[in-house]
Amino acid sequence: MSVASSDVNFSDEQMLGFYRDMLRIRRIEERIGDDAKAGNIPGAVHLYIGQEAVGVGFCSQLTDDDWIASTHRGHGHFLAKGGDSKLLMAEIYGRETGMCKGHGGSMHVADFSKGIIGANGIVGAGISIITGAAWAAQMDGKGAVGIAFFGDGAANQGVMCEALNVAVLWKLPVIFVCENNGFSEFSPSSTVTAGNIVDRAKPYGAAHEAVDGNDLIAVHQCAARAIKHARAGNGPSLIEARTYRLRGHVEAEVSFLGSKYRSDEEVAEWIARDPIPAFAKRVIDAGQASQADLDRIEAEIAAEVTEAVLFAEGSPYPDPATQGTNYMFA
Amino acid sequence: MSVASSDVNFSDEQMLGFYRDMLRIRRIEERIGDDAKAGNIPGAVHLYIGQEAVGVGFCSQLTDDDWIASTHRGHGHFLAKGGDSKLLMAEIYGRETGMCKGHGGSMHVADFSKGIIGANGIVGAGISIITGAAWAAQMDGKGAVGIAFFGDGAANQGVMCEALNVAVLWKLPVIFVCENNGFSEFSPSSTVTAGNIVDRAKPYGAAHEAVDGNDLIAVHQCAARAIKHARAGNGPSLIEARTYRLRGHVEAEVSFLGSKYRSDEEVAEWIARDPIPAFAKRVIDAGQASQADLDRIEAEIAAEVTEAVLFAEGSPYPDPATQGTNYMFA
Amino acid sequence: MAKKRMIQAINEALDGEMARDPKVVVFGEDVEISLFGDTRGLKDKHGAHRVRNMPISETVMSGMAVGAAAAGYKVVCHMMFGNFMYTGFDSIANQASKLRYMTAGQIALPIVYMGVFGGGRSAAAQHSDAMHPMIMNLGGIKVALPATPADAMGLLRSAIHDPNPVMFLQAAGRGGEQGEVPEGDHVIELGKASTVQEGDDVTVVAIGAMVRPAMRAAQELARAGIGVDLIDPRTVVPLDSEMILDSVRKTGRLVVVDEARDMCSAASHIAAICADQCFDALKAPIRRVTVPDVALPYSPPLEKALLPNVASISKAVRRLLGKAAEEGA
Amino acid sequence: MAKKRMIQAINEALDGEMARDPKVVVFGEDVEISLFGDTRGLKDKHGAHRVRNMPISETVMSGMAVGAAAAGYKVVCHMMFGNFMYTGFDSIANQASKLRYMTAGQIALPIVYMGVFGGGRSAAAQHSDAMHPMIMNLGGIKVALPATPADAMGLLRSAIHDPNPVMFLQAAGRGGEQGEVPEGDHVIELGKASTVQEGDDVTVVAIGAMVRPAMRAAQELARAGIGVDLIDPRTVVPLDSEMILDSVRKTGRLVVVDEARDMCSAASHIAAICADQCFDALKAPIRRVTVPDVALPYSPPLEKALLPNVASISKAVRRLLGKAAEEGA
Ligand SMILES: Cc1ncc(C[n+]2csc(CCOP(=O)(O)OP(=O)(O)O)c2C)c(N)n1
Ligand SMILES: Cc1ncc(C[n+]2csc(CCOP(=O)(O)OP(=O)(O)O)c2C)c(N)n1
Ligand SMILES: [Mg+2]
Ligand SMILES: [Mg+2]
Repeated sequence: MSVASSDVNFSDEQMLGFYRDMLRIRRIEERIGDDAKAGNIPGAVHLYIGQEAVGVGFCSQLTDDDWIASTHRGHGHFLAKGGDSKLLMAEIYGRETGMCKGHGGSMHVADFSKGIIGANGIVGAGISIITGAAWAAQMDGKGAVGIAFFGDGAANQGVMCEALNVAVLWKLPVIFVCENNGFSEFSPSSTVTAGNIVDRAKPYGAAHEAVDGNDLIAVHQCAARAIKHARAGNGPSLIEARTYRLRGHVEAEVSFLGSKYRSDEEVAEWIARDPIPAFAKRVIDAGQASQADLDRIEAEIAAEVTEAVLFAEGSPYPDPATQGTNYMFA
Repeated sequence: MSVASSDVNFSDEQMLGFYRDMLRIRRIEERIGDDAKAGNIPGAVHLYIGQEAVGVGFCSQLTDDDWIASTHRGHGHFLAKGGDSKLLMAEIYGRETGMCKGHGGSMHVADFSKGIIGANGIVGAGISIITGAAWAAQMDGKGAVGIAFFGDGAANQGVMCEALNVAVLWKLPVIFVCENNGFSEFSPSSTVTAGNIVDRAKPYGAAHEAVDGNDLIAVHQCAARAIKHARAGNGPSLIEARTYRLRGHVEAEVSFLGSKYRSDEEVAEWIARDPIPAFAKRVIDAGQASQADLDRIEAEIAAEVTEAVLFAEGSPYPDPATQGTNYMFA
Repeated sequence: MAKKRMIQAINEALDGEMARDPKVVVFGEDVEISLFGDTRGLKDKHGAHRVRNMPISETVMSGMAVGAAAAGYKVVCHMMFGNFMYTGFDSIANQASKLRYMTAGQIALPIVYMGVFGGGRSAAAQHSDAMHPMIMNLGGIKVALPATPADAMGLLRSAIHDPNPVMFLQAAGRGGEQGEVPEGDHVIELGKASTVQEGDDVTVVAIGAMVRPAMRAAQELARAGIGVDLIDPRTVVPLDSEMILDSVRKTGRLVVVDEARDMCSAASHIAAICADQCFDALKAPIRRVTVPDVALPYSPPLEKALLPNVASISKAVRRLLGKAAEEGA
Repeated sequence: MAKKRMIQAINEALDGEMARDPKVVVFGEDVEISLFGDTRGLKDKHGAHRVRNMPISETVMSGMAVGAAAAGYKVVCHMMFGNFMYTGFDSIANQASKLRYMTAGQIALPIVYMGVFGGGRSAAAQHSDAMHPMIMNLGGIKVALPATPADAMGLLRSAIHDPNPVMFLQAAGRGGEQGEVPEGDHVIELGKASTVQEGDDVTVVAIGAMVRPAMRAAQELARAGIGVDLIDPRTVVPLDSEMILDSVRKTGRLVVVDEARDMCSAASHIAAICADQCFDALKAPIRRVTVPDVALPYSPPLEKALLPNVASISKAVRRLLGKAAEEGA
């Protein structure tokens, strides 16, 4: 059976796949959050929890030949684009077996073999990098696209406008996906962002669309349009996906912030709009899956999480005697 | 007698003043151009010839308390804002008596006592600096404004969008004046600039207006609105003034460019729309001045040019024994 | 004197200067709530017009500092992590450092660019640079790197008073460090080094966060009978080369400890000054204890091994004195 | 061999590499018409997709180089004047220099950032920086500074072949300089210095545009009976410190000539290496002939006085050899 959601029919399998992809990010990150609180993880950790529908909506339509660039909040994109959870976890644990052999950590997880240019510690940096990758894709001529995920805060970096301009002029196959979660760190968007971000595409003549970032189907359809537009050689799109991060900006924030920057009510409101339970309900209501199906997925993911953590915990730290100065130059 | 030009009446004296201000820039710069060709001027020289109506239209409504920031093409703004031609010329000649004692040269003429933050060798740099000066003006609370003049090429620097955003949020008394002369160096705008620059204000909700940059009266009226808007505490404006540079991007270009980047016809078309003869005709046609008046102004300016050049030529170079390392720190 | 944490000393310096001089303003990303705590509470005390949150727009931000300073304000521009300076680097490198010079001294530019620098907390490559050498090479920006809460307060006050751009670099993760801070208007002149400890055998110059491990190393070396003259330059622009040279003339030996990557580091420069200006006094090679020329790694053991520490400083000193054998190295 | 101008050598290197390898692409502001002439004609020969004019948007530009290189292209990113690098500095300092390291070598980043550097033409402060020391301190970017047309061609070819980011810095105003260039595929390995002239009395290391005045000084000094071992490192990352050390071990004396501002210059670093690694061979202080720590001025006599030149190099050498009296200084 399949659900018709404004023109698009997804098979049961696809729907369950979306659910799995989102839940997988959620559970892995919940565990990362717990581990961070327990002091098992060095460095800062920024979780994607609450925003999973955006990453999954887009990445589920990409292949390894397509490129994505991500942000400081990059685990979700890494996983959605096919990144390995063991390698991710080991990296965040700073281990030798990590995706970047412990050299990068949470803010730098990347897997170039899967088209994951990587998380980035510099807000907005992925925008220019993906524009270059999209230029490469255009020259390759095989229809690959580049997608930069970035936040509403990052949209205030001038580079976004520079990129829109050049991408329109060169008709680059690139999609700028702004995940507007309402905050730049602790500053509410209204205090640091004038107007609607999606409108910033207009003066350049770039395609643009705003979408409910907590509605996987809506995101998926919007992504499909933008990807098609890009693959067809019609140039860039700017997508603004409205969403919310259900966790802190950074996991440690409660320990160092002197005051609150958002109300419990606001958080509660958005918990009520959590993309994952909403999607579960939708799948079940449509009869595309049973609770047992979802439970099975839950169990599979729990096993994956455990395996990833065991892998990470069981892995050695990189040995300073042989590592640490190897990779500056090829 | 006065001419009514869409709501605004300018006295004969004002009209002659505008004419004088534009012609003064023109004649001084023509001389600078000649001197550059003759090899009397070190470094690169970028002339404002053809764009005078923009600088004069805005600066004629400012006081020394208002700030302007300019570009590599900055002599016109310097003069329009009340800069001294002798000090300008001596600076461009690299002399001790120059406005910056020969330390800055053509691309760095500044007179802070007159609110001239200065020309700038970095395309787009004045935009952020003027935003800061406008913030200062806002804190001072005396109604002063800041104006950044910059080119169409500079409008592709992301800093313009960053500045629009913060200026709208903070309601800064700042005016971003883009002088669109159709070229970024040798690249025609259409090849490097997507869409209309003036539209880039829209997503931020900034006031904006496009104006014929070769029509002094139109510029003046547009400037009046933007300045009033700023002084009243209503925030920033983006103005796009369409104009043309009648000279090369840089005076030396004929000697090093291998090919042409614009047609003789195009140049001829714009010579026909030269703002200064057009304005002269308008003043005379309206009976606000006689040819004799204009001739007198011409003669006065010729005298000023001669005086400035004599001053510059007669001035010593700064003495390396006592100059050159003095001004890094206050 | 009272014991204070580094971050509190910085906060009090800002608070005190804002109270004293209405022209002092503070802006940056999240300076209202304050990530590090250094600007916390300032908005409530000094008003929303003088303490302003910026959008994430370093390019316009660093330039706004230049414009507001040129127009008469004393601007504290908080860059958060020093690495974010690169994002707004034009206004630092082409404007703030040059504008006064290019205009033959027409203006003063009282700007303090603040930021956290250096490694040690698994912040990884893009949050761990020690960028003071790069700023030193620009020439027009003073650079302060306080090693103690007292110095943080005193240097920051001077930086705010200074008519020139000053880069005030706080060592990453050292905000909680306690130290005695003099009461009242504690000010430390920019360009005056401090002798942390006197000794006759070797001069150790340690910069910023490196002062603490160097102190420990000096104490350890003292027990082995090695007298370390330990100097903390406190600012590297201006650099108190006289104090360093005097010390090296006394000891004849120099080790420079710097958290920067080695190539063109402050350590290189201090070594070069001494190799030039007090060559005759030198009894031994000049050693640098610096960070290898890599972007810092995330994994704690890797990062730790790359940063100078008590052991590597001690070792460098012992080797210089030909006492390598004693430590079994 | 054929006599060629520097700019022609660069142009031919680009042309040759584009012809050899379809993955080589060139972009930057006005690279089609080409301000300096180095990229002139490439578009007509190699196509509009491989030679592209950029809007004035250095921030996205320097980052596009990273993305396109990560995605498999060999990217030549022309920054025009080196000072404009600062405008797009994040992608150079936080990305290009670190991305390979942070990802444990997952990618190569074959990027050549090109730009004109240094003074001498009254281009004033914002067009005259010598930024190689800053890039050296970043650690992850190679830096080539050719002094002759032959080296320009050979180093640029190697830079394009190199899997790492390379900063290729052309000396301002030296494009017209003529020199013999070998025929065929002339390549010079990055990291190999060249001995410009041999001598036994003093080692002079001269970088980039400083090689020419250093050569003249060496010739002049030869007439006075002073033998200069003149070394041009050609690249400062990697730095051929072995060749420099060997020379200093032979001569016992070192003068480093660098067009950078003095603080944390390449000169400082080379001096520091020698003060560390060949101390015992040193017979005299190590001297630096550099630019004072100022933004360069516009006025020709001022600028000239601040840049190293034949006289200042000669003088430094003579003083080192205690022959100051002879030259009446
Ligand atoms: C250039 C730069 N400036 C500032 C920061 C510090 N910082 C890290 S995350 C962040 C907020 C980002 O907000 P947004 O882009 O909306 O992403 P979100 O965290 O909401 O996902 C800031 C300011 C940074 N990492 N890089
Ligand atoms: C950051 C930076 N990039 C590039 C340049 C080189 N450059 C000087 S002028 C110019 C073109 C500027 O075009 P526009 O802003 O339209 O001003 P116009 O010259 O037309 O007045 C360029 C690219 C520069 N000076 N600064
Ligand atoms: Mg956000
Ligand atoms: Mg233009």
